[in-house]
Amino acid sequence: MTLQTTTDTLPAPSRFSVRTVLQNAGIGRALLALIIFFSVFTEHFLTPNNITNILTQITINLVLAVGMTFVILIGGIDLSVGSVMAFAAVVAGKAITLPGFGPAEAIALAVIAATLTGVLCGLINGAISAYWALPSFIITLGMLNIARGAALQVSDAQTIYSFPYAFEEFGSAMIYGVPVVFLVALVLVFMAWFVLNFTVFGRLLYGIGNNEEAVRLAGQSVRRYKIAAFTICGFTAGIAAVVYMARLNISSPIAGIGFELNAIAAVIIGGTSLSGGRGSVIGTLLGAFIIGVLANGLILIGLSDFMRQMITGVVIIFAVILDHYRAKYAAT
Amino acid sequence: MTLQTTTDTLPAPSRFSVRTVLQNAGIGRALLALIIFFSVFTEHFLTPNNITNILTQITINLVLAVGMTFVILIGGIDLSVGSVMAFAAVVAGKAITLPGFGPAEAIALAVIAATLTGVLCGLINGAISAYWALPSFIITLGMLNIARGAALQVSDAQTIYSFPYAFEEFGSAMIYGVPVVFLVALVLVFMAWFVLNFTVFGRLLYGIGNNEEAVRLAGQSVRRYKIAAFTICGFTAGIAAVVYMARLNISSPIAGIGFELNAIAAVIIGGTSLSGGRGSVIGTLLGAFIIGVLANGLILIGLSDFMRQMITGVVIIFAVILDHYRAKYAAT
Amino acid sequence: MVAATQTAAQAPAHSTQFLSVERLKKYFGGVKALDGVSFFLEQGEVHALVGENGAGKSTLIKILSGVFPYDHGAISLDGQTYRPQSPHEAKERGVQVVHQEFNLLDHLSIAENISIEKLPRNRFGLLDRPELNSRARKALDAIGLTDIDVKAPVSTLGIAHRQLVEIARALQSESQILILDEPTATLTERETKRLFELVARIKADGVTVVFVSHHLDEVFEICDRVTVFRNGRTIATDLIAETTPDGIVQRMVGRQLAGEMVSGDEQKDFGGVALSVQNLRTEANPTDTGVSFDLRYGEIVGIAGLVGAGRTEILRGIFGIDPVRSGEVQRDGETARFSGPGDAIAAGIGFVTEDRKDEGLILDMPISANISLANINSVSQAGLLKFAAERRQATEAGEKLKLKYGRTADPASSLSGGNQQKVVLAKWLARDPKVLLLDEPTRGVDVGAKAEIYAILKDLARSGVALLVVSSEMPELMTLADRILVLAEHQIQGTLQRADFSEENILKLAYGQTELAGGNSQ
Amino acid sequence: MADDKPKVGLIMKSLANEFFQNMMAGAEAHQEKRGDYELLAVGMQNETDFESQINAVENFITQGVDAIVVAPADSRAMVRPLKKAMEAGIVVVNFDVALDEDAKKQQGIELAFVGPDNRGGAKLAGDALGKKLGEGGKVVIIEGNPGADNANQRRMGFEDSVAEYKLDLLDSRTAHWETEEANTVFSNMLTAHPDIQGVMAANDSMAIGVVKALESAGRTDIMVVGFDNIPAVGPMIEDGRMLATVDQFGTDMAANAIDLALEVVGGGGELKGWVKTPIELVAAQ
Ligand SMILES: Nc1ncnc2c1ncn2[C@@H]1O[C@H](COP(=O)(O)OP(=O)(O)OP(=O)(O)O)[C@@H](O)[C@H]1O
Ligand SMILES: Nc1ncnc2c1ncn2[C@@H]1O[C@H](COP(=O)(O)OP(=O)(O)OP(=O)(O)O)[C@@H](O)[C@H]1O
Ligand SMILES: [Mg+2]
Ligand SMILES: [Mg+2]
Repeated sequence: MTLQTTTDTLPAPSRFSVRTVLQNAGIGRALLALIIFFSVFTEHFLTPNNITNILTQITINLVLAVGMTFVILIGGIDLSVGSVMAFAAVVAGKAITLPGFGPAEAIALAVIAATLTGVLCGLINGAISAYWALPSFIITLGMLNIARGAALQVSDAQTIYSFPYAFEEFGSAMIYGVPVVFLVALVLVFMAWFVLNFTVFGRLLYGIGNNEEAVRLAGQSVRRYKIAAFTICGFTAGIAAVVYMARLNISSPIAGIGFELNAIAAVIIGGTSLSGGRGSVIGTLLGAFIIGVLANGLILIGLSDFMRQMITGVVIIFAVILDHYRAKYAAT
Repeated sequence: MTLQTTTDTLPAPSRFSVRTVLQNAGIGRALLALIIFFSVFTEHFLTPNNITNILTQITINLVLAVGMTFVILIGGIDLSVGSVMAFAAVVAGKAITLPGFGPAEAIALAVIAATLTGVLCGLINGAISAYWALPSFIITLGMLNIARGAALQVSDAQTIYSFPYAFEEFGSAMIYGVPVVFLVALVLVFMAWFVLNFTVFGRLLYGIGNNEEAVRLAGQSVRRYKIAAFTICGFTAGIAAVVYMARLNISSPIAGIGFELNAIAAVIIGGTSLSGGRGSVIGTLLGAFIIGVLANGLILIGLSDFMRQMITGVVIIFAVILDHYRAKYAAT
Repeated sequence: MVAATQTAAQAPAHSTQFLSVERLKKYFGGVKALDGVSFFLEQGEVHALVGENGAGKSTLIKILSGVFPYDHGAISLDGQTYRPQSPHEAKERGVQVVHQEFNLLDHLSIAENISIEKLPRNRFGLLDRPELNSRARKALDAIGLTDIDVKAPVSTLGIAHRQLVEIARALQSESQILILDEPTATLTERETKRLFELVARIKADGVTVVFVSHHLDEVFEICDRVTVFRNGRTIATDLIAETTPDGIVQRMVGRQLAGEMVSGDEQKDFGGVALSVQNLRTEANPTDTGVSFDLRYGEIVGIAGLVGAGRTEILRGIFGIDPVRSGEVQRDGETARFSGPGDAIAAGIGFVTEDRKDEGLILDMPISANISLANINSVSQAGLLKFAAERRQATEAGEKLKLKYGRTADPASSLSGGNQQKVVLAKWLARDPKVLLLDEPTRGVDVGAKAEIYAILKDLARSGVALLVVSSEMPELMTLADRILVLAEHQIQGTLQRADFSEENILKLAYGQTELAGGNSQ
Repeated sequence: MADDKPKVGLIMKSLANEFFQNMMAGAEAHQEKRGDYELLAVGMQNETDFESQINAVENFITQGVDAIVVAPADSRAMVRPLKKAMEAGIVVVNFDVALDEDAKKQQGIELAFVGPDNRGGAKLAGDALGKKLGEGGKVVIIEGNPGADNANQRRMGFEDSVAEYKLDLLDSRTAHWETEEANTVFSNMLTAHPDIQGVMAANDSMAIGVVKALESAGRTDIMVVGFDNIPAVGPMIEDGRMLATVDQFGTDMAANAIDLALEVVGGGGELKGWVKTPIELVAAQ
């Protein structure tokens, strides 16, 4: 409610106008349709337990997708997030299992190690693609390989385990049935929403995605902002690593394979344009929900694996088609 | 030589001018550097046998990358090629092992089945993304899931084998040490190059990637061309399936996972812009060679797997950085 | 002028009303872009559409050319209903158009751009390159671009050349109606003349031409009839022969326009040298001497020259966009090395670019965000945007420049061309620069608003700002400038003081002559 | 005179997999110890990357190795390239997953298989669960990559147990060998079938994900078996969160196969058939 009022006095138009709300509602409607469908077809779907499960299950993708939103908004892409997450988890796993630290210190160390690793990888992605004006697709594809190789090398391809008990606690803690890790993701969404809509930084990111040259000619350092966007994306990969570790209590060097596609899908299903400049992190939130609900619901209704994969593809396509019609009517 | 002369009289400016040759030479230089490096560091690299190996090994990626070039040139992307290849291979595998056909008919049937499956999937990709003006990233991501699920379903997750002997023959046949399947890929490259540069269709594809709205305002049917580009990409996925089957003598429903990234990488390393409108299939050829030579050479010099993965990432990044400097100097 | 009266006299006597538009309406959400437009075209006439910025001219044209559909009303063409669903359909019916904003394929060659609607095929069905190039060659020669390589990509062209390529393209196909939306906005006299010759020629072939311009003298030179737009409606259609420019202006604005601005001849005292350019050569400048001049505080210096003379490149060089090959720029007497626009802006310089679509505006972002782009720090605190302040800034700028818009939150793309131009100006005015570089500052701006802009620029100069104005409109330079540098072939051919200002003198220098009618080149 | 030593090409699966990584380490240690041969090892990018195994065979032929020891990613795809290697006079030994009998017959080759059988191993784990649950016990299977040979075999092994102990198989799904996916997939299976009593996971990484899902759901009544015996499951078996896993002694597997290959290279007789290696159920003491 308070948000609503703030918005009325502080409109950040292309992101929070009636139109954008409708736009989000559009994909929101696809989500609603899915939820109704699953509720009707399986009694287990709308149970508190299952809702908790869904929230837990979308957390990692949501965290990654928040960072990915920044990168896609400036017209870039980051294929390395899954690998970077694994690398960060492995580094943090090494840190947390170092002998001679109390649980609190060990956890702090791990969190710092994970985020630093993520930030560093993101910084490298951003610096190289911005400095030489190279396609981020290729640079981050390179990083995908580098980070994965590094994760395997550092861990010697072994799963790292036996973390402090407090860390597990955090991973499985709930507040009124809502997983704490999901709340962490929500906080990230909120922060991203705030930054994108209410700060100069966010404004310029949208500007760069729309017309980089115009922003450059207005005297802004486009490079710096691009680097920042990739760094944020690396940061969220680091946070995702922490969530992964807390949830599963291990660090696996082969974690996160293919996560980049899921994160990108959440962003784009959420209405952010791959060519940059348009979209919102609220859309990303809904996109992540669509993917998560779909994965959950299709198992609950007992579809076989292969059918499930096919139906997932079909529903993703239908969701964006539906969204298209919504956007069309909203526009006229 | 003949080409040179033709070029003088029929310059296709942005593609076959001195500048473009230089541009290709740029990435060609990175390739040359790799080749020299490996030749120096391992005696096995420049042996006829190994060259044959490399040619065989890059064939499938090259075939896929040729189709991908069309899609990327119009500013699209096709994430489904790997899955579609698997699906086409499985369908063709079912066809080729049907009882009651002589080898010749069985092979013909398989080739038709594979290309038709590919074309159909590509057509669907193109039709949906063009008709509703939806991001091809999401549509083809949907298709990735659909085709993979379908491949597993049709084959019941079993590898299909025991193809006619003549088919294997074709897969391993050589002409002066050059694998026939590679020649097939080369023919595709040549055809693509020809179509892109010497036909109205090709020029309009460049135009659409460059500025879709302008082409539409010029009274052209943009949709039809977009659908055509995706269909071509599906077609090459079908051809890749045939090559795969001939080479490996099996159809596996889990073939081709991640092939889309390799194909896209070949296209982009080859200098085609992800945002469309600029690039050449000759560049794609070089891009595919870079990826193939790298994979081959790093194994030959005996790098460990993890190191190899890291180095692959590093070299990919370096190749495009090198290319950047070349482009810069070529421009002045 | 003689020619003009003749054409007017030849206005078709037998009315062959073959396109008629009745009570046409088009809404964009709440914005009534067209709110009752009625007029008709006669075969073989040149018909002018005039009106203030945002009056609805381009909207009508986009409807006629099938870019988007209309909401109410009726159009008939050749006695049949006309409701084009796509540009393709419009072209099939013989309607050809040059839009106000460019629609070129940057990475394709000029030749390919010119023939993009119907690329020639040889007998094998393949692209016929020799034919493609020779067609383009002919088309460019016809509009006087003889020195341009048709195989070069469009991205190498300056803005005026792009406009000419657009025109050449539209002239390629047979059409019965040719619509030109502000084709002359970026052209210099020479190109405009040649365009008019072409228009006369195709008119003689029976083609109907619709012509949009904010230059009434042009309208009077080539048109037979004129339809005036105001606020999305057509006010009247007149025979040119029966009206006067003043009459049209009055109809356009719905009131008497305040008398022409007094071109202040008062003696001015300029401050110190704000900007000094010495032997400046950018990458695009092939000469080895470069360009040198001084610009003082309070002074307005104009730069004239033909298309491609190298005017834009000077501004880009000063502003740090293009690398400087040799020579230097001094700011307040100190050598300035700008590594990018950011440095130039920090040194108090502003730059209004000629290419608003690609360089000036972020089309999808709100008007207010575009206006605050260069001075975002003044509408933010600690990195947080102050939306109220930003909106206020936009509203104020809008009032000052007579901007016609819905809400400040609407995207810049919803504005008409002239209004977009005003937003680009507003962006830099909001920044309070000490030195302002302007490249075609009034491109596409209507008569009334132009006068306002001139007043604003003069006020700026009076308050001590140094202005450097590049323009293809000689009257504009003569109204604004204290001094005009005339460029030819990337070099300053001569400098004109106020006393020597005349179109003739400018043209002579621009064509490379040094003998002047009045004074002398220095 | 290092060049005189015989060269052995070892073709592994994805070394990103702990099991094969350990196997690889075992092979390297073995080479160090014996010191009388040169080891060239190649893995693959991922499990489905059959091409790189085939490429590896081709590369090894090029490099002129004396023996190839291979853990095939696909029991059918590898037959023909290996035949090529044999024709080039290279000794080939197959381990981990046996090449497809029909395919071998078709190509007219015969070669030895060294190792335990994935199916048998899985059955060992399944039997442990079956014994505990008894007839009618409600179980689910978490499969490996569909289409991958060892995944198929392990699934079949589990299904053998299901049949033998007349268990009630409620659901069977893939989690692609991955912990996080197993966690998600199993959580959802548990929602759909709250009455699950036992879980058979095709590898330990997935078993860990299952155990975590049970913890989050607060269920202590469900028994889990895995496969591979990776160190991370040690504590879980110890404290009863997991019932059992299967150890194939992967560390030695490649080494054993190399020994056999070297024997043949050194003039020993031809190898045929199935050389079984040990396999063991690991459960709490
Ligand atoms: N896509 C759009 N969305 C919303 N409003 C629009 C859109 N296009 C045009 N308008 C509005 O329609 C009105 C008419 O614009 P139009 O471009 O037709 O003016 P114009 O007469 O061509 O002006 P100019 O002389 O400046 O080119 C303007 O108020 C403009 O803001
Ligand atoms: N962005 C650009 N890239 C490459 N060449 C350019 C570019 N802009 C202009 N040129 C070329 O540089 C030369 C000088 O152009 P410039 O734009 O400075 O001339 P101008 O006098 O401003 O003319 P215009 O009316 O075209 O703006 C011309 O030959 C033009 O084709
Ligand atoms: Mg207009
Ligand atoms: Mg200019």
